Amino acid sequence: AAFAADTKTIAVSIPAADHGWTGGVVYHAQQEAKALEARYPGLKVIVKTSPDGASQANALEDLTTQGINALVVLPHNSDELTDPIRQVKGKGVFITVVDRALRDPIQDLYVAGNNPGLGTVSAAFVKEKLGGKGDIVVIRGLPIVIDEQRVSAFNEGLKGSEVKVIDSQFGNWSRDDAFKVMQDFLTKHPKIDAVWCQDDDMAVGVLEAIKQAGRTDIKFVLGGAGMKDMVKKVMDGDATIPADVLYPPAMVAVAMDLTAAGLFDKLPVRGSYILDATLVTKDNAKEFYYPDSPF
Amino acid sequence: MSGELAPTKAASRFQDFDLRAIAPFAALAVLMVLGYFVNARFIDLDNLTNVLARSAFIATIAVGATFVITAGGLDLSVGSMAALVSGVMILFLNKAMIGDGYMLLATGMVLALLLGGLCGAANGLGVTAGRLEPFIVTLGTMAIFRSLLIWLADGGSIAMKSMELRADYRPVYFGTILGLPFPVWVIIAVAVIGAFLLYRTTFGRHVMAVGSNEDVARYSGISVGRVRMLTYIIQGLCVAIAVLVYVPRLGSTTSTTGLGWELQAITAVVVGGTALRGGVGRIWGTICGALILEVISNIMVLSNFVSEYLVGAVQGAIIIIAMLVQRSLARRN
Amino acid sequence: MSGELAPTKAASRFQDFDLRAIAPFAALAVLMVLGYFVNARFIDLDNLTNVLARSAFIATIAVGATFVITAGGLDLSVGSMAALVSGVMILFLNKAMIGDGYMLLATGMVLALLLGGLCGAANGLGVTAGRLEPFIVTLGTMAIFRSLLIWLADGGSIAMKSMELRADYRPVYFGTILGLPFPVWVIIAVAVIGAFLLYRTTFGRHVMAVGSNEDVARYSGISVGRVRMLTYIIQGLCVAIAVLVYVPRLGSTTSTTGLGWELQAITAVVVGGTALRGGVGRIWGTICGALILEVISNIMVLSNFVSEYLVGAVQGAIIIIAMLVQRSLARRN
Amino acid sequence: MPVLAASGLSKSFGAIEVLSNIALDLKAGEVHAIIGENGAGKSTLMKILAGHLQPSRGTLAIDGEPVHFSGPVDAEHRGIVLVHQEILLAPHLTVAQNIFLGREIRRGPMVDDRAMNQEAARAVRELGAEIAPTRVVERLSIAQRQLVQIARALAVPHRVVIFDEPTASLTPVETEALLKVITAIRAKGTAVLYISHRLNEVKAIADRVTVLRDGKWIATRPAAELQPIDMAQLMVGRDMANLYPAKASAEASAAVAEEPLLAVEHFNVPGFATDVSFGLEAGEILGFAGLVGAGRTELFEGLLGLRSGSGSVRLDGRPVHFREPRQAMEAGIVYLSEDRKGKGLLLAQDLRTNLTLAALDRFASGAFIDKAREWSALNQAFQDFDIRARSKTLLAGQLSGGNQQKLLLAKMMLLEPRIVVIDEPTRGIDIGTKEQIYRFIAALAARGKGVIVISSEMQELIGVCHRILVMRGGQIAGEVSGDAMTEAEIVVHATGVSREEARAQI
Ligand SMILES: Nc1ncnc2c1ncn2[C@@H]1O[C@H](COP(=O)(O)OP(=O)(O)OP(=O)(O)O)[C@@H](O)[C@H]1O
Ligand SMILES: Nc1ncnc2c1ncn2[C@@H]1O[C@H](COP(=O)(O)OP(=O)(O)OP(=O)(O)O)[C@@H](O)[C@H]1O
Ligand SMILES: [Mg+2]
Ligand SMILES: [Mg+2]
Repeated sequence: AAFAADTKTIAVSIPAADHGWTGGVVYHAQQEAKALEARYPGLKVIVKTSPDGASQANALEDLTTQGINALVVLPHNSDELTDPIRQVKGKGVFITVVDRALRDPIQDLYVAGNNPGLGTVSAAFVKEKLGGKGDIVVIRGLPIVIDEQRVSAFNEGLKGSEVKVIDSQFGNWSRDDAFKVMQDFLTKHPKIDAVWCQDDDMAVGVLEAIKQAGRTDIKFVLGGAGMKDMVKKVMDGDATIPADVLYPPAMVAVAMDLTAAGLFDKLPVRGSYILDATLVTKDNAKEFYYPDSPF
Repeated sequence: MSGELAPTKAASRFQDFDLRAIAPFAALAVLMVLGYFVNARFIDLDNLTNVLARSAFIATIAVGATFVITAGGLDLSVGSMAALVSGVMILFLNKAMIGDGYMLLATGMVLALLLGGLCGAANGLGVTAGRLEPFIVTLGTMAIFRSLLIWLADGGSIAMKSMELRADYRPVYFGTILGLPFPVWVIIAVAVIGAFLLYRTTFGRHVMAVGSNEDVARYSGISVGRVRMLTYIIQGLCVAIAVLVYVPRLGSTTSTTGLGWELQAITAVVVGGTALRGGVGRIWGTICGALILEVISNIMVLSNFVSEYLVGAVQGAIIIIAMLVQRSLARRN
Repeated sequence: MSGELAPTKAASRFQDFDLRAIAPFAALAVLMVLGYFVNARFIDLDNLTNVLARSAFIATIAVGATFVITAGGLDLSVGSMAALVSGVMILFLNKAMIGDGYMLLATGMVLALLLGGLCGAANGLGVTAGRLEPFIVTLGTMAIFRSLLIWLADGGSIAMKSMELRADYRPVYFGTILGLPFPVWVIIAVAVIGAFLLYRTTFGRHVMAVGSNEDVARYSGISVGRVRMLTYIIQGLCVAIAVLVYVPRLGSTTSTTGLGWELQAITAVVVGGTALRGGVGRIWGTICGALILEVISNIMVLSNFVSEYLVGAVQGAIIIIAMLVQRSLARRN
Repeated sequence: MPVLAASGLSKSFGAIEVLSNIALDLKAGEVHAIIGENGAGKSTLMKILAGHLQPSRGTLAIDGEPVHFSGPVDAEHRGIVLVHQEILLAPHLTVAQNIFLGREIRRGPMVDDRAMNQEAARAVRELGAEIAPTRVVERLSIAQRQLVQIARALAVPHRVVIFDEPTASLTPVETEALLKVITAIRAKGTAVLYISHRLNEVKAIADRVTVLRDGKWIATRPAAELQPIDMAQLMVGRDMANLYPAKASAEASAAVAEEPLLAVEHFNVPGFATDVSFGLEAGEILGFAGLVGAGRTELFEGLLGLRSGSGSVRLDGRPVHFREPRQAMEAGIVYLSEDRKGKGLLLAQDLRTNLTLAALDRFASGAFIDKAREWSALNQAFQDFDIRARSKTLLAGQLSGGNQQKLLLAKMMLLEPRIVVIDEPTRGIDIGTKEQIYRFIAALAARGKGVIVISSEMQELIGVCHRILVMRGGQIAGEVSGDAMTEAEIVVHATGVSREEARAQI
């Protein structure tokens, strides 16, 4: 209050912790909020989660009514939230978009993982590892845009090789559903060379199903996102998990950090900041292993 | 069959009705006071109009649900139906070749209403001609509608392409008339028409009779199937109306649109004082129920005490407490 | 309310009961034949045991739901409850300082059962002491239980840390006894105990009476509140039993664990021939209903005809058709 | 020393006092009848005696000891059981399960269904009925449910048994059996409180009679001193002359019509009625007699589209087929159900809603319901049918049993039908009102309407009908008219025992 002019509020609007990755996002956002408030006296960080696009639009309205200086938003869905975010922008708020690009680039700062990149990197790895030939099954997430981007890029990446996707189903980014789908895939297909499930949560279920069936034809399972247990397996040289593709939930912290730096330190932060969809292998796994993170 | 024979206090029915009908509004008032203490900005005009406008979807759908539930039915498919109807509507707006923007919008709206009615009729058919439990029929169509949307959207989302059209359509959510947001007028219109239908027409009387005791209704010459069918069609139309207001807000539909709306709508109905076993319907209570839900989630965002992880718990607890308050009010009488 | 009053031949109750009770099994048989034609591997022993074992969670929970529904109640919180109970159990297994692995597991299991019973009792309290609609109470606790789990898990997942413990526990899902997977034995045990309780004990009789006509039950000296309460506690115990089998499968719990199980459990109950309005309960039908659901989703993955986007639609349609087949069978009689 | 005594009992529902200052004593081994008009407060009094309701004022005493019942279960433990006027059974449970509900016979932790089924069968047989103990109550007729309810009450150890109109839905055969049972339990020293509107029955069985009027005690007299006509007088407070109106001849009013108003040929209702043919003239009152389960109810439900049935039906010579009751109503035929609680009235809705439900179109301009017209119709109905309720804003379920019946009659008459089928029209109706209803039926016929009366009270059929068809096992077993309309003749047809056979059996 002594330096009223220096009191600033950053609102962080993110999806509710409805599966492993978003859970990680909420965790990192809350941690970073505490860290930033400690670092910048006079900064208030409000973290709000929403279970779906429509409620996120509501939350944006509500946050704006409270009076905010900057908004860090990880939209449920770009199409749905472009207009609501535009509304907020209209009130003169600094906008940082995380992960999912809006339809119009109205944001000031864009911090993202790379969904198509995740598909492309995964495809390249699968091709290489299988020697350009083999039958694979794909377990998809939920039918939303992120999933679609990853899967299209993946299919695109396989083009021209003899790696064939013999089946794909939705596993809803859930361990249990992935377990079931994998059990049934194993029944259905006598020979599967590899599994791509784009998400480490689902990989947990897939591995368990393979273990139970005792099948040896499956050479490897490729997940994604960089869950610590999976990174550990890569690090330990587990043959079924030879690699992982990063899609770190901590990107939200990066975005918050940059936003706060822009607000307080007057650093030039406008622009795009795209995190690589890094391929984690045995060689570099150590760098990406955070044993204390919940994800 | 239960309850009727139990010794009841001989309060005249009128008094009784009154306090019960008022209870949800009392709960809403208490919540508003709570909201003010949580964050003084709660009573900002901007905030209140936001909350009101937003509650339009659930309120509209819940008015339809009031009919279905009063007639002793249930509809779990409304959320998926909303997604499907809005998806088809947007696809139509994107593809159709009608020159004038307003003409196109009008046609799209009519199409949405038709489709909503049709979806409702499908549910009604399963319940009446198929003689299945409403729970099963609408659980089935819930899956079917959503699947169809996902298929239409190719797993992604469906967005309005034309920016001009969006601009033309925007006022339907964001515009105001006489200072009140347009969606609020929609709530009022839907509720007034709903209340008229339910309380003042023969059809409404028949709805209550069917929900009260199907046999008595049949023996009184009411064609139970027709009444049931119509309640589901009304539900479909209400969903379509909600869609008309929903589409201009976000301009797109995804596979998660409307997820969980069915539970919210039913909750609004129950919180509003309509019993799930049928026979009694309270349109204005339902509207109040929808507002209560929206106010609770608004307060959750405005408050800064609750860990994000625990928001759901607090919300759940508030709903239970609000109902306890209501019940004790109604019983006091 | 419908159906029962339709003109039926004056068949003796026994015959009548028989065909109704058999209808779900007939539907299951038809589905199995369908499954074989869709993919001959469907009838592989491995596949069938997989399906059986997988259905254990929903089947067990649905047995509990049969009690609640027969007594005229409803429980929407079972999925969240399963998540919470498994989360707490795993946390306990990770933290507790009991030397012997098996001792530790046993203590953890007892804890899970206690917690399940407690959660059920909380629901029961809201319904009996609070006199609220079961829908509202359990919708509230559904949010509360899940929120608590997410909070405990810090938004992420809770996994069993000790690999030895996991190995000790694994057989509870993956092991077999006499060639049948362990979870199948659990289903059988739960169903046998459930059927015994519901059909052979005074408690079961009272459960049906309370669901059939609460006033009559009260006048007959049955303490309605106690019976209701016990059904919710049984539901909680069944959830806990499902958790005991669930945890060894993946050794972890996440915020999505148990999502949607409530609808699946209720569907299993209804598909099994128990009416949602209470008074009649069919334990074996419920088990059959749970199998039907699992078989349908198995067939969906095994088939090659259906686009993955449309799986939901086909699933929904099959459930509706299965119910239509059942109804026409039961009516034929 | 009376087993059960009440003094100064009053009961108010809100501001409405329905019982005031009632005193009553009940001796072991006596049958004490309570009579009174519909709404006089009989059921309310019984509910207080059996612990279902708490009195607003006054005290109860058992064997001279003051008692306070915390509930019906408490009263039952002290040996006081009540057979309700309404059916109070769990519809989804079987007969045996209902009879033993709350006091199941057990073997170890298990219920002993075999024993209970045997016991239940025996208990029901004692009441002169044959009902399989494993039948679900939902599937029983009203009469059968009533018997099950009686069996249930008698299965408890009891010192006082209260019967609230037990015979209203029973036929003479079952009534006979029940009266025997009552005589038997009286002989064992049980005190019996007996409510009935059938004054002959009261005369036959009661030792003492107490009369209530408008919630007040009027008199208690030895039954021997009273003839039914005196009882009626005490109840109503005025002279009762003729119960049945004079019969106009049907032919006179039917006049020139060539075609019968209604002609039914070879009609079948699967499972209930086979090959039924009959005709109804305009202005005729046609009775249908038969034992419980004879299929009369189902026959007419089939004819009116309430259940599936097939055969030829002609109305004014034109063939009709009703698939829905609505169609029958539009054609001018209405059916008044015997099950007024289950099929007649919405118990949880108010009187106005109930009254206008079937004829709602008449109260609507366009789709808009005119509440003022509804209210005036309710006022009219209160007058025409002498409905007694202290308030017009009650729920239908709060009316006394007899007044519910009157409301149901009023409701269906609003349709101004050409043909009325009345199933058990006077079930539970007091003698004063009965007279009104009979006059009403006669007036309908006099106006050229066709009336069909289904009744288990043979006296009533004989008193009002021009002609009576007797059904047995779903078929028409015979027709009686004119001087042949005697109870004996009807029983012969209804039971299927010919006079010769009957003689041979003896
Ligand atoms: N719960 C209630 N609330 C208000 N009034 C009631 C209630 N129950 C009964 N009454 C009224 O009390 C009066 C007496 O009813 P009761 O049922 O005792 O009459 P009854 O003598 O048994 O008549 P019947 O011969 O028709 O059965 C009636 O006027 C009735 O409307
Ligand atoms: N829903 C039903 N399902 C099967 N049987 C039924 C059903 N309803 C009634 N019944 C049986 O049909 C038979 C005829 O019914 P009911 O006793 O109503 O005939 P009724 O001629 O109308 O007799 P009354 O009018 O004397 O009571 C009875 O044995 C009864 O148990
Ligand atoms: Mg009475
Ligand atoms: Mg009958």
